[in-house]
Order: sequence, then C-alpha cells, then structure tokens
Amino acid sequence: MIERIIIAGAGGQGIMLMGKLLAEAAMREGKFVTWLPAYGAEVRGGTAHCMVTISDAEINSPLISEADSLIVMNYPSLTRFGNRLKDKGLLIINSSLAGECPDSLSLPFTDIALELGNVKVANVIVLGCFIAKTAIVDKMNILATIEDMAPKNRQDLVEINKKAFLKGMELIKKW
Amino acid sequence: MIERIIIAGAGGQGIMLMGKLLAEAAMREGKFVTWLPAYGAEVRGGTAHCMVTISDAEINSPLISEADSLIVMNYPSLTRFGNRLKDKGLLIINSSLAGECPDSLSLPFTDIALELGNVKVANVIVLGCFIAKTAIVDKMNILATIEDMAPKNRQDLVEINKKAFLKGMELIKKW
Amino acid sequence: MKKILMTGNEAIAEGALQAGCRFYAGYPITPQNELIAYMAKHMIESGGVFIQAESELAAINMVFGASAAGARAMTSSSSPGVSLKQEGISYMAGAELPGVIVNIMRAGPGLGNIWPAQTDYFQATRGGGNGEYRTIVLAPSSVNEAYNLMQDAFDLADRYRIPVILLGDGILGQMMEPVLVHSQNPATNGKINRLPVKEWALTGCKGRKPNLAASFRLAEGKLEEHNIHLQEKYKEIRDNQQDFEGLFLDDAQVILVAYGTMSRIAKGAMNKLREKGIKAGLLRPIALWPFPVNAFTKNLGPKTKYLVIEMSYGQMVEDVRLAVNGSSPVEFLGRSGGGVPAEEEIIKEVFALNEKNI
Amino acid sequence: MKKILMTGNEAIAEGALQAGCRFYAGYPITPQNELIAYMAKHMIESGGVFIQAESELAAINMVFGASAAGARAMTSSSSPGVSLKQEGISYMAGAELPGVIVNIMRAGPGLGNIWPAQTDYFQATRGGGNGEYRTIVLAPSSVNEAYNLMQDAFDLADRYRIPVILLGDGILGQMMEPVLVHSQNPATNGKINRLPVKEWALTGCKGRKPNLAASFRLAEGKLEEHNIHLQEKYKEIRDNQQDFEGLFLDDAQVILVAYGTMSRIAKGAMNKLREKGIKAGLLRPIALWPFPVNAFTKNLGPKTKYLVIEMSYGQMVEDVRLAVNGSSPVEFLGRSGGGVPAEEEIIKEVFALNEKNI
Amino acid sequence: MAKIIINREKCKGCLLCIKFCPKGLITADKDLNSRGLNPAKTKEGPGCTGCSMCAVICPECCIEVYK
Amino acid sequence: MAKIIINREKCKGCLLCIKFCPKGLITADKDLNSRGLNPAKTKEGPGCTGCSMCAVICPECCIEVYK
Amino acid sequence: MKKIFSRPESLRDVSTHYCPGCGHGIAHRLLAQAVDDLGIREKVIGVAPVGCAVVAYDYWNFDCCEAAHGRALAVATAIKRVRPANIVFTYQGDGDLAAIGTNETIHAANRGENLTVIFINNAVYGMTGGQMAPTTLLGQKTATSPRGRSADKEGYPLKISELLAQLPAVKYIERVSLHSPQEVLKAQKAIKQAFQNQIDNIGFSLVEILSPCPTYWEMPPNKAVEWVRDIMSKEFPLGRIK
Amino acid sequence: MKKIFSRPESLRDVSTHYCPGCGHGIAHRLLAQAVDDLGIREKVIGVAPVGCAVVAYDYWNFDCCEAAHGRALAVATAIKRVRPANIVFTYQGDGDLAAIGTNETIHAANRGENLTVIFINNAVYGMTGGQMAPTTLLGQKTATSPRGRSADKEGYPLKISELLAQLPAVKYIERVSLHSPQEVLKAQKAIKQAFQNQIDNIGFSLVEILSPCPTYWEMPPNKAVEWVRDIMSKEFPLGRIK
Ligand SMILES: Cc1ncc(C[n+]2csc(CCOP(=O)(O)OP(=O)(O)O)c2C)c(N)n1
Ligand SMILES: Cc1ncc(C[n+]2csc(CCOP(=O)(O)OP(=O)(O)O)c2C)c(N)n1
Ligand code: SF4
Ligand code: SF4
Ligand code: SF4
Ligand code: SF4
Ligand code: SF4
Ligand code: SF4
Ligand SMILES: [Mg+2]
Ligand SMILES: [Mg+2]
Repeated sequence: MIERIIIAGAGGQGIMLMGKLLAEAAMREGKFVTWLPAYGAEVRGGTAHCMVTISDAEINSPLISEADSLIVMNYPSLTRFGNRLKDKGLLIINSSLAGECPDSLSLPFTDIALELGNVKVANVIVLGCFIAKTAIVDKMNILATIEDMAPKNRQDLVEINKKAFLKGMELIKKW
Repeated sequence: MIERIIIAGAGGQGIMLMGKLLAEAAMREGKFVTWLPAYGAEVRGGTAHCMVTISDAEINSPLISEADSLIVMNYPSLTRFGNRLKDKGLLIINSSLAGECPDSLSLPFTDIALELGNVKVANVIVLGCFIAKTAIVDKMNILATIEDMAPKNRQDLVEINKKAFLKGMELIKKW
Repeated sequence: MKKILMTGNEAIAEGALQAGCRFYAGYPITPQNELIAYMAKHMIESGGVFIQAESELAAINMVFGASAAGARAMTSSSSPGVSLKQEGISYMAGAELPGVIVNIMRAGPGLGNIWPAQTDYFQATRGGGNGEYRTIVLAPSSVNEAYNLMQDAFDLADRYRIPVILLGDGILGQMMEPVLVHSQNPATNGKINRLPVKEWALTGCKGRKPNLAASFRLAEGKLEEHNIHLQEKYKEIRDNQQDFEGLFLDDAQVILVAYGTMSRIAKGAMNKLREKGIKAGLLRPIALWPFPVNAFTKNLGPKTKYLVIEMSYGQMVEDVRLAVNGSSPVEFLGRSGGGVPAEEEIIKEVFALNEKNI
Repeated sequence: MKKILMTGNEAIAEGALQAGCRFYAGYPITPQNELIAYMAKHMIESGGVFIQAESELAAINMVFGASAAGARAMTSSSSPGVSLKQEGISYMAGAELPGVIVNIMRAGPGLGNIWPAQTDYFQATRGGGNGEYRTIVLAPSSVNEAYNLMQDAFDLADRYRIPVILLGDGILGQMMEPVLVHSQNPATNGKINRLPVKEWALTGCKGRKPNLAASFRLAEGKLEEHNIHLQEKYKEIRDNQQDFEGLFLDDAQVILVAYGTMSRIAKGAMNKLREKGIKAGLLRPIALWPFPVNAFTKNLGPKTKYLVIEMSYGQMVEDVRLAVNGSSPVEFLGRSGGGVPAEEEIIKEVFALNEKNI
Repeated sequence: MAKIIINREKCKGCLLCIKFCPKGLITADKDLNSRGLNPAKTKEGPGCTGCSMCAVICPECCIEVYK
Repeated sequence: MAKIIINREKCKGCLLCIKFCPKGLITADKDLNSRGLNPAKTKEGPGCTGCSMCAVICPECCIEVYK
Repeated sequence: MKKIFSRPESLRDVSTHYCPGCGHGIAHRLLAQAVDDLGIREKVIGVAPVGCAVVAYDYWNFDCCEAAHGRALAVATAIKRVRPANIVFTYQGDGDLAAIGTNETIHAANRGENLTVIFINNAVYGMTGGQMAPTTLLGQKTATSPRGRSADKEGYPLKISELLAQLPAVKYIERVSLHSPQEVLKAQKAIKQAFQNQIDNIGFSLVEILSPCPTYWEMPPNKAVEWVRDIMSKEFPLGRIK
Repeated sequence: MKKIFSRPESLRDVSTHYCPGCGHGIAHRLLAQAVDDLGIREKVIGVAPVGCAVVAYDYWNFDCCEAAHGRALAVATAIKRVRPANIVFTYQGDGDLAAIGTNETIHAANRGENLTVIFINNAVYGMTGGQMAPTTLLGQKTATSPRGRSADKEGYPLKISELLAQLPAVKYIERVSLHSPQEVLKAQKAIKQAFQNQIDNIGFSLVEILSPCPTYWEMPPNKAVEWVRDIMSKEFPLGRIK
C-alpha cells in the first residue's frame, strides 16, 4: 500500500496542519510516512501546499509527481496541481473558494466551517471527508492525534476540531 | 649572461631600494630583469631581502636558490642566506654589522656611510662596490637611475647617493 | 527510544543536542529556519549556549571561539549564508578546531530562490575558503539518518580536530519523517562523560603551559610543516572514513550514483528499472568527503556504467570520473534551480544510455 | 609604448585603468597592497572612483553596484579576503554582472602566512560561493602578461556578462619586471569610446522600461530557466575561450603542466631536462576556466605522460585528470604553505617517473 | 460630496480602512473575494468627506477617493 | 639612591626613555648593538631617583629599575 | 468628481505579496508618491536587499538593483558614486540594516554618502519567519527568542538611528510610524525630505519607519497598529532625530 | 637595592617584532601587568586578531586564541559564554575593531558581553603597510589616502568609543594615551579597571589607547608621541567616556 496525497490551498487555511495530522496519525499506526511542505513567497494569503505519502514500505521520493489524492482548498491551487492527480484519483475540492469540478468531491468546506463557528477548521472537515473516503488511517487515531497535537494552553481547540473532523466524516455518508 | 643576486639585511637598511636601482639600471640597458622582495614580519628592524636576476634572455624563475652574488648587510642575513651562494660566488659583507668572513669582500659599510654623513647610504656604497666588481651594469646608468628615481621634492638625496655610489666603486680599487 | 515525527531541521538540532553539542550560533535563513528555532527553544534545557548572531560571519567565528574553548559547537545556514562562512571554516581547518557546520542547500547562484538544490557540493568538498584544507562532509538521505549522523559528525570532528559539514538540501531540511529518538538529553544522564578530553582547549593555563589556537604560521617553513601534517591527517581520513550505501552493486549493469534526497528518487527509479528487467544498482555516498573512491576502484568491474544524478549541473560527477578514471563510462543527469530530476527522467535516461550502448 | 619596471600589483592596476576600469573598491591585505595603493593614487587621474571599503564584503558588493550602474569595476584582495567575497561573486554571477576580481594568492588555510601559494584554484575555478556558477579565471605568469590580461579580463567580463578572476600569487604580485605600457590613459584619448554599450545598466528609466539587476528568481521554473541560460553561456565560453601556451608539445614524452609563477620554474626545468636529453614539454594554461581541455584531448596522443606541478597539494591536477580521463598517466608534484617546488625538484621527479616507467 | 471606490479583488481585508474612517463608512463584506478574503466595502448612504484617511492607511493602495 | 639597568640587546633605540627621564640621565650609545641599532645607555654619575619614567615608557620592557 | 487619491505612477498596478495589514505596502506607496511628487522617477535607482520586500522592484516602476542581505548601502554607495546625477535610495529591513548590514550602514553613513535610506523597522525578521531582530523589544517572543528577548542574553533593542545621528556626516534622520493615517502623512513628508536632501546634495538622510508585521506579531492588523502606537513607539520615540 | 620595576610574569622574556617606539610594546606590558596585578594569569584567555599584534600570543604568557580579521569579539563572545569563569579579553587595532569588525563590535557591545576590550588606535593599518584606518585624521596621508583623508570622500575619523557609549549594555569606556609616562600610568589604571569590571561581572568594558606608529606616521618615536599629544588627542579627547 502506498498513498500519495497533495494538499493545497492558501496560506492561513491550515494546509500544513492537515498534512501533519494525517502523517502523525499514520505514523502511530506503524506506517512509513513523509510530509513535505512548500510555502509561497507570501506568508499569509499566499499559496501553500504539502505532500504526504503513507506507505507500508520505506518511502523513496517524498516529492509527488503523480498523486493518488488531491485536496484543493482554493482556486489557484486547482489550476496549479490539477494535472498532478493520477487518472481516476480522488479529488476533493473546497467549492467555497475553488468552484465545483466534475468527477470530484466538491463541497463548500469554508462555508460549512463558518456554520460550525470557526472558519479555520475547514481543513479538519476536509480531513474527515478524506478519511471517510479512503480509510487510510483509523479514525480513532486521528482523533487521538488531534488531542495530542493541540498546544497545552489551547485545549479549547480540541473539541471544535474533533467536531469538525466527525462532521467531515458524516458529510461523506450523506453525500 | 645571467646574474642572480641576493641582497639581504635589516629593514630600514635600504635593501629593497638597492635591488631596484640595480634592476632599473639593467632594464635601461635592454636586459631582462626580475626583482623579488621579501619582508619579515617586522617592518623596521626586522629582516628584509630581495632577489635580483639580470639576464640577456628571458628569465624563468625569479626565485634564486643558488645565487651568483650575495650581499649581506647584517649578521642574521649571513646565517640565513650564506648557503645559497654558489661555489666561488661573490660575497659582499657589511662588516660593521655582520663581522668579517673569509673569501669575501668584507667592508664596514655602515661606518663608511656614517663617515659620509648619512648612515642610510650604506646600501648605495655597497652597490658601487658590486658594480665595480662585476661591471654587470654600466656605472653611468646607475648614476642616471639614481637621479631619476629620487622623488622630485628630495633632489638633495641625489648628490649624497651619487657620492656614496662612487665611493663604493673607489673602495674596490683600493681594496 | 521514541518515534517522533520531525522535520529534518529539527532532527538535526535534536541530534546535535544528543551528541553533546553545547554551543550553537546561527542566523536565520530559509530553508533551515526550523533548526535555529529548535535550538533557540531547546539548547537552554541542555545547559548550553544559544546565540542568534548578528550575521553568518559572526556565527562561524563564534563557533571558532567556542570550539577553541573546548565546547562541542555548531552553526547552521543555507547556501548564501554558508558562502559567508568560508573564511571562518578555513580558519577552523587551519587551527585544527573541531566543529559542525550544517548547510541546508537552496538553489543559487546568488540569492537564487528557496527551493532545494545540491549545488554547493564543490564548495563543501573542496573547501570554498582559501588555502588547502578539507572538511569531512556527510550527506544524510532521510530525516532519521540526519539525526544519527549528527552524532558521527561531532565524534569525527573531535577525533580528527576538523570541521565537519552536514550537507542536506531544502527537502531534507523541511520534510517530516519519523525519527527514532534516544531517551532525551544524554548530557544529563551520563553520556556527556564520554566526550573526549581536549588538552589543547583554552581553559586558562593553570597547571600547564599556555595553549594557543591559531592558523597563522609565519616563521619560515612552519606553515609548510603544518600543511604536511594536515595532508597526513587528510590521508588518514581518506583511508578510514569512506562511507556509502550500495544496492545491487554485484550484478548491476548500470549503477545510479546519487546522494541525499536525490538518492531516494534514484532508488525509486532503480526499483522500477529492475521491475522492467534492467539490472540497475545504486551507489549512495554517505560521506562526500572522503569520497568513497574505494567503492568504485575495488568493488566494481570495468563492465559497469554509471549514471550520476544530481540536483545540479554536475559536481559530484567529477569525483566519480576521477575515481573511475576512464575505465567505465560515466554519464550525468541533473537539474538545478529548484527542479528535481524525477524517477521517470532517470528511467528514460537509462533507457537512452542502453540504446546508445554507451 | 614605454618600458617601465613595475610590480605585478602595480601592473595589474595600471592595466585595469588602461582597460577603462573606472571603479575600484578594495581593502588592504598582503601581498596585494601595492595594487590598492596604486589605485588610490591614480584612479582619480582617470576620473574614476576609488573607495577603500570597510571590508572585503563591502568591496565586492560595491563592485556589484558599480557594475550594475554600468561601470567597468573591479576589486582585489588576497586569499582570506577573497573567501569573504564568495557570496558577492555568486550574486554577480547570478545577476550576470561583469566585473574583475583579482586574487593575489597567499598560503593558507586560515590566516596561513603571507608567502605565495596557488591553493585557491578550486575556489576560483569551481565557484567557492553558493550555487552553480562559473567565473572566467585568467592566470598570468609574468608582470607584463598580468598587465595585458587585464584588458582581456574586462573585455571578457563585458562580453559574457560574467565575473572574471585574475589569479596570481604573491610572487607575481610583488615582483618587478619591465612592462610595455601603452601611452597613458587611453580613456582620455578615445579608447573609452570602444567600451560596449550596456543596455541593461541602471541609469534611470528615462525613455525606456525600468531595468533590474538581480539574481533572485522566485516564480516556479524561472530560476531553472535562468540556470539553463547560464549553462549555455558557460558552454559558449568553454567552446571559445580556452587559452594556453604550449612548448614542445609535439615531441614531448613528458609534459609539465603548470600555471602562473609555477610555470616559469617548470619552464626552467624543461630547458634543463632538454639539455639532459629528455624530451620535456610545457603546457601552461592561461585561462584556468575554461580549462584548456582541448589541448589535452586534441593535440596530444596517449603516449605522453604528464607531470602537474603546483604550489599546492594538487588542485589543477584534477582538471588535468578529468581532461585526460585515464588515457595517459598524470603525476603530481606540489608544495604548499610558502614552499615553491624548485627546478631541481621537478627534474628529480621527472627522472624518478622515467625510472619507474610510469 | 465625495466617495471612495474600493478594488475588492486587490483588497486583502486587513480592515484598517474601517478602523480609521472617521465617519465609519466602511465595513467588511461578508462575501469573499476570489482570494477567499473578506474585502472592505463602503456602507450605503452619504457622509464621505473625501478626507482620504482610508486610502492613506490602505497597504494595498486599493482605495481611490473622488471629490 | 636608585639605578636602572638597560638590556642593550633588547633595546631598539627608540630613545623615548631619553626624552622622558626627568633627570636627563640616559643617552644614546654610539656603539651599535648586534641588531645594528644604537641602544640607550645610562650616563655616568648619580642622580637617578628611581622614578621609573624611563621604564614606564619603554616599549621593549628592557629597563629594570632598582631602589 | 475629481480623483483626489489614486495610485502613484511609480507604483505598478499589481497586487503585492504582503500579508494583510503589512506596513511594507504603505511604505512602498509613500516612496512611490515621493518619487512622483519630486518628478524623479526617470532618474531614481532603488536598491532592494533581502527581506519581505525582496521583490519591491516588482512593485516599483523605475530602475532597481538587488543587494545581498545587509549590503544595500555598499551597493548604493557604488551606484551613486558612479552615477552622481541619479537619485539612489535603499529600502532596508531592520535585520538587513541593523544586524547583518551594521558595518555597511555605519560606514556609508560615516562617509556621508549622498543617499536616501528608507529603514523599515518591524521589530522582527519577517521574511524568514519571525525571528528576533536587533530591534525586537524586550520580552517580545519570536521564533528565536521563544521566552521573550532578555536584556541579559540578547541585549537591548538597538537604536541604530540614534547611533547614526552621532556621526558628523549624517545630515537627516527622522523616525516616523505607520500606525494611523496622520502618522502616515508625516512619514510621507519625511520620505520626501530625505529625497529632497539628496537632490540638494545635502548628504546621508535616513527615515526610520515603524511598520506593523501582523503576522509575526501574531495580532490582527488593527491590533498591530495599536501595538506600534502604544508599545513600540515608546521604545522607539517618533520625531526628528537629526 | 630592590628591583622596583621589571617585566611582569605574564609578559614572556622575548623581543617583540615591533618597530622602535611602537606603542604595541607598551600596551602589551600594561596588559600583562594588569593580569599579574589581578592574579588572573591562569584564567585569562586573550583573543588576538590580525594586525601588527597578530602574534601577541608569542609575547603573553597565558592562553590565547587567534581571530580572523575583525572577528575578535565574535570569538571572545563565544569563549566567555562557554567559560564564564575565565577572564576573556580582545586586543584589537582600529582597522580590526572599527573597520572590518564594526558589526561584531557593535553587536557584542549591544549584547553587553562581559568582556574586556583593549582597542589600539594608531590611526593607520600598521600591519599591511600604513593604509587609511577609520580613525585616520583628516588630511593625514597614508598609502590609500595619498592626498590626505578628506571628509568629503572618506568621511570623518570614526569615534567608535563615543558610539559604543550610547549603548545601554556598555558599562565602561575610557580613552587613554601612551604619549608620556604619566599617560601610560593612566592607561595602566584604565586597563586594570576594565579587567576588574569583568571579574565583578559588570559587563562590556573597553579601553581605547592612542598609540604611536612611528613607521607609518613617518616620524621618529619622539615626534610620534608629540603628535599623539598635540594632534591626535585633540581629535580623540582623552578621559572617561562612559
Ligand atoms: C546571507 C543571508 N543570510 C540570511 C538570509 C535570509 N534572510 C533573508 S531576509 C532576512 C531578514 C529579514 O528581516 P528584515 O531585514 O528585518 O526584513 P523584513 O522581512 O522584516 O522586512 C534574512 C535573515 C539571506 N537571504 N542571506
Ligand atoms: C579578511 C582579511 N582582510 C585583510 C587582512 C589584512 N590585514 C591584516 S591586519 C589588517 C589591518 C591592520 O590594522 P589595525 O587593525 O589597525 O592594526 P595595526 O596593525 O594598526 O595595529 C589588515 C587589513 C586580513 N588578514 N584578513
Ligand atoms: S475618504 Fe474619509 S470619510 Fe470617505 S470613506 Fe475614506 S476615510 Fe471615510
Ligand atoms: S485598508 Fe485596503 S486592503 Fe485593508 S481592508 Fe481596507 S481596502 Fe482592503
Ligand atoms: S628611573 Fe627616573 S631618574 Fe632614573 S633613569 Fe629612569 S627616568 Fe631617569
Ligand atoms: S625606551 Fe627602551 S627601547 Fe627605547 S631606547 Fe630606551 S631602553 Fe631602548
Ligand atoms: S511577514 Fe510581516 S513584514 Fe513580512 S509581509 Fe507579512 S506582515 Fe509584512
Ligand atoms: S608598523 Fe606601526 S603599529 Fe606596526 S609595529 Fe611598526 S610602529 Fe608598530
Ligand atoms: Mg524586519
Ligand atoms: Mg591600526
């Protein structure tokens, strides 16, 4: 098993964190993982993406030229990475900012996050969708990781993120 | 014809200038020349030496491992360069500061210079000796060079140096 | 031992602390910023000294001083910043001071950009500074290896009294992988006792003759003597510290040669080539200096051909050519400026070589 | 034309002024001090700018600015100071700014001493700075040649928009030899008109689009594109600017390879060897980069053997080995730290080679 | 009578213009622009004096003032 | 009663001690030392107060003072 | 209606890459406006070293030169000496001007180079991710001072403008701020003055601009300007220094 | 009779390489004397960068460290931080401390490193053959200012001590001179004070010493000391600066 995921969006959308959560949870299951970030020149409001590879065997290149899954959080990322998705690969799109796309799982994640009360958890909602779709990591491991990765003085973040993750999983069921 | 000369002494004794005078005069006669200086760490009162090569043909190494002539103005220079003189080479020694030596032209140049009224012209006296001995450059060319090399605002130096040079040539006749 | 997901930069910093590094001076630059940030946070817990220097120049000269005072000392930077350290590294080499310099390479020349590159190979392996000196150069290809090599780097630096360069690229520095971390802070639980005694260190001359740390040798013949001594030391290192990883070298018809991040991609290509029935092998230098010459001269017959792959337009390839000395064809594939040769490019190149029958 | 006895340092400075150099920034260091002093005295007469910079770093970056503004600009230093210029040179290469850097090499590493050396060959020819770039490197062997090569250095720098390094050693810098000096100051009698027009120079954007001098290329793919362009330029230079002097290459059985001051001693040795009946020849690279590879690959059969001689423990010898690529034996003789291999040592070495029948 | 025109695509939603309009005439748009940011927009109704405080503080130079 | 001892081989003949001896007790030796320099020497006769001015200014640290 | 405020000609009509609320954008415009106002766009040469504003030349509409980190004033010195008729300025961050470039700063100032220096003090290294700058305040937490800057280990915030003011060849130094439109207008005047000085051959002129970096101060832009007003400008008092 | 003046233990019994009348010899002795007087020879670590005094370690009888030209205070910072119980000083020329090393000087001072700095101001670069230093006086001719230093092109003599005195973390600065025995004795006191401060953990202390360079001032030693007294100390006033 090897799963190559590209996650792309704008700075400030929690792109990197989404990738780290996934990688950390996979590692806890004993999988091999790599997580490779790339920032645009802009710190906020610019582009950001990361590449996560999860595998049963040692991973060679951490760079992904052909992704099994592509998660796109805004429009520029779609144009930039659209062609890196393998044929029949999984495409998840934040339709709030990138519009809809055929053959993809397009949902208005930003809007859903706003509904949940925090625009910043859009990323975790997406992660929930992704896990529900692929089951690449056990959901309990993600939840545990969310708990462990939150800074000690921000335990308030744990609940909303867990909620967001489960919300994302649910969306798939409904979809 | 190729003549390799090492001139060595203390900083402040005009070692470099002596070499330059010789090289410049030889160049004016259309000869090939090289002049290579070396200073000790000390600026004044330390050691200094230069290597002058004069030749009818292009000169390869400006470094002299075996000198045809060695001019030594103080004692440390004698110990340092004594073994660089070729067999039967010309050795000129400033006995004021380096003592006497067999098979050499040893004269108290510093004392003679003091007698002339300027301790600094010991170098030019030695040059006179050297030219009288070797005739490697025409004496008139040395005199002309002395004239041209003096800074414009120090024409007073010209006379004493010419005098010193001629004094040096005379010494040989007497010697 | 604990498995932790870390960036390469963090793993290098943690590896250094575990290896007894107690002095760090650096200056921010992408893509090594996580390293200095980690040190800023954790050095103090080890009782060591952290200084954000006013410049890379100051940083390397601080390492000079700290090392002269006997500490395990290091600095880190990325390409332009490492250029500024060249004089200081040359001084350390001349004064025979140990120390570790981490270069997380980015693309150049000049300011270039912040993407990964392997274009400082010449600088690292041949001494970009003045005079004739060498530094040991180690090139990890994974975050865990980077962590482990820091221990080696400090040990080798002390053993040979030589600066050691850890050469990574922006990918290695910024990617995260699981690292098997030793129990925290051996410094405080006994390991630090194993640090070598440094009789030459400046500690105040109580009970002994004064010590001196210097590269200057003015007296006639003294510097040549010193340089001969250095050359002897370098020979000893060449004889003993070559280090590489080889895969399928025995039966390989084409050997891919690559280091660091590039070697991982080459490994992927090798696997695919083998699947396609082409007997490919991989030779990955772990030490770039001393270069694993013996791997070429001893282990390999003249039948093999080599494809050297770099994130550059050809630097290590010179060392391969020098090692092989014309007895086998040595071909090259490289990109520079942020581009990384992909598996497919490597595979294509190997096929092209086979067709041309080079 | 007038014959004047000058030090190499002075001749270089005068040659630069004659070549239209109108900006000099430098910092004192032995053994190049006569150069900066000459510039301090004479630049003003040419209407140019002389600045004693606060450091070598400032000096090279001043050259960067002056060059960007369109002036023929240069700096000079000696080994430790040149180490400090590596970042700046890399920036110039990246921004494609012409300029001349003179390195009058002294012995290292570190502070070393002030005696002559040829130990910065790697740094000069492979780019001691970060990233992948080249500089043209010219190596005069006499004071007169140093004077003449300055004209070439500035011309090549402008033609290819590349930094050019003039690489000499302490002997070349400080020795005096007669120089055939052109009539003073061509700048003031018409020659300056021949300087190339620099449309890229920063002059204020009146009547045109704004110009930019920069090495930074952040947008994806842009730096790689730029680097490919640089590599193409370097190839053009490699194809067209190799330069060497050959003596008795046709019949030589052993070819001495040496540059700069060292080549003069090798020439003396060659003459003596010929007197002793040994067919020796001399190959003296004048350009060290591009290295005169063709001289080895085209002109020479595989029967010859080479003895490379350097005031180092072996740097240029790598280029000779790479050029010859195993088809002839390449032996090496070198000293470093102030020692200069003497004629007799070379002769002895050649006899030893012949005996060993290498 | 004066008015301002905000370029909503260039606006980064820093909200500084809102803070500094002495008349409180600017507000944050709930609709995102194509970068996904909430840009500033003028409130309905008159009152703008053309004092240009909003434009002076705008880091993106995306406010034009007319008078 | 005091006296000084000058190490004539270490002396470089800068003559600063001569300039600063308040009693004028030091002079330049006409005889050169082995470096070829005229070293300082004490004049004959008493008068030295041991004030150490000569030693304090001596760059070569080659004057010892006794009292 | 007449347009009474719009983009200066010297500022290209493109979006910047700066974070929302970043002072660089304002400072860029002020500089461009001054260049327009003085009618010198066609003879200005800007020197932009490394920092968040590394590609300022993409935003300005006149000749520009890169400089290695810290070397802007060496580069500018040379350009101005080679082309005295042009107007040359540097635009430097606090890391650039007062850390790695301190030497070039002091010596260009001491030589009295006839240059205009725009010095953006945002109390951090923005470009590299919010590390401690020489101007970081005591107690301020950054990536490399995670426990807050301490006078003891890291020294006090460096007031380089006050230092430079000691040098006889320095002719004009003013510290301004971007924390309100009123302050921005003062900054505008100071920048114009610093250029006017160069035009009049008066000599080394520097404007230090306290500039918000909301991102690495970890505050929204409106809080960031308040921090400048209430905290930062207490440590770095505004006004004419020389 | 008792010996009342002789060579300090910390000064080796060898000849120096300095020119006749050079101030370095005096300064070396004063430093060695201070080390002896304070009884710290066995814990002192000296940092000697490049300059005429490059081999000062051959003359001092305690642990020493080389430093690259200009980097003495970076090297010393690290030594002191690694070994706070040792006494660490630098001995730097004007070229070293105030030209190439300005950055290291300013920032070590600003960090308030607990170091002792001995700063030899001889208004030239001695070691490299008498070039212009940052401290060269206006009108003074040197190898690189053959027409005399001009304020216009080269700027004014840099008073780095006065600059450093502005920094809050700098605790002690005094300028002394070697132009007469009386002044030498004052210098002696200042040096001792600067070491005492370090022992007492007071912080950054610097003694600037006006020191004759007869060779590159092209004067005999007795004129050189008069030049310090009559000319140089007018530009660089003696006394406690901080
Ligand atoms: C030699 C070198 N060192 C370090 C860097 C990395 N670097 C780029 S900008 C910068 C500092 C930025 O801070 P500042 O100058 O204050 O500008 P800001 O981004 O805050 O506007 C650093 C350390 C570099 N490019 N070159
Ligand atoms: C990087 C570097 N640049 C230049 C030099 C040459 N250099 C040695 S000492 C020195 C300056 C000496 O002047 P100063 O510091 O005033 O000491 P002084 O000799 O006057 O006592 C210079 C330029 C060097 N060794 N290293
Ligand atoms: S011009 Fe003045 S009143 Fe009008 S919107 Fe802007 S700030 Fe408000
Ligand atoms: S100040 Fe400018 S960028 Fe900020 S919200 Fe207002 S219009 Fe938008
Ligand atoms: S101790 Fe005083 S009186 Fe005696 S010789 Fe020295 S200076 Fe003169
Ligand atoms: S001061 Fe010292 S060195 Fe100078 S002359 Fe007197 S004894 Fe000799
Ligand atoms: S990081 Fe700070 S200085 Fe840089 S663009 Fe963002 S807000 Fe501006
Ligand atoms: S050159 Fe000057 S500073 Fe150097 S030793 Fe001679 S007198 Fe002293
Ligand atoms: Mg900043
Ligand atoms: Mg000095």
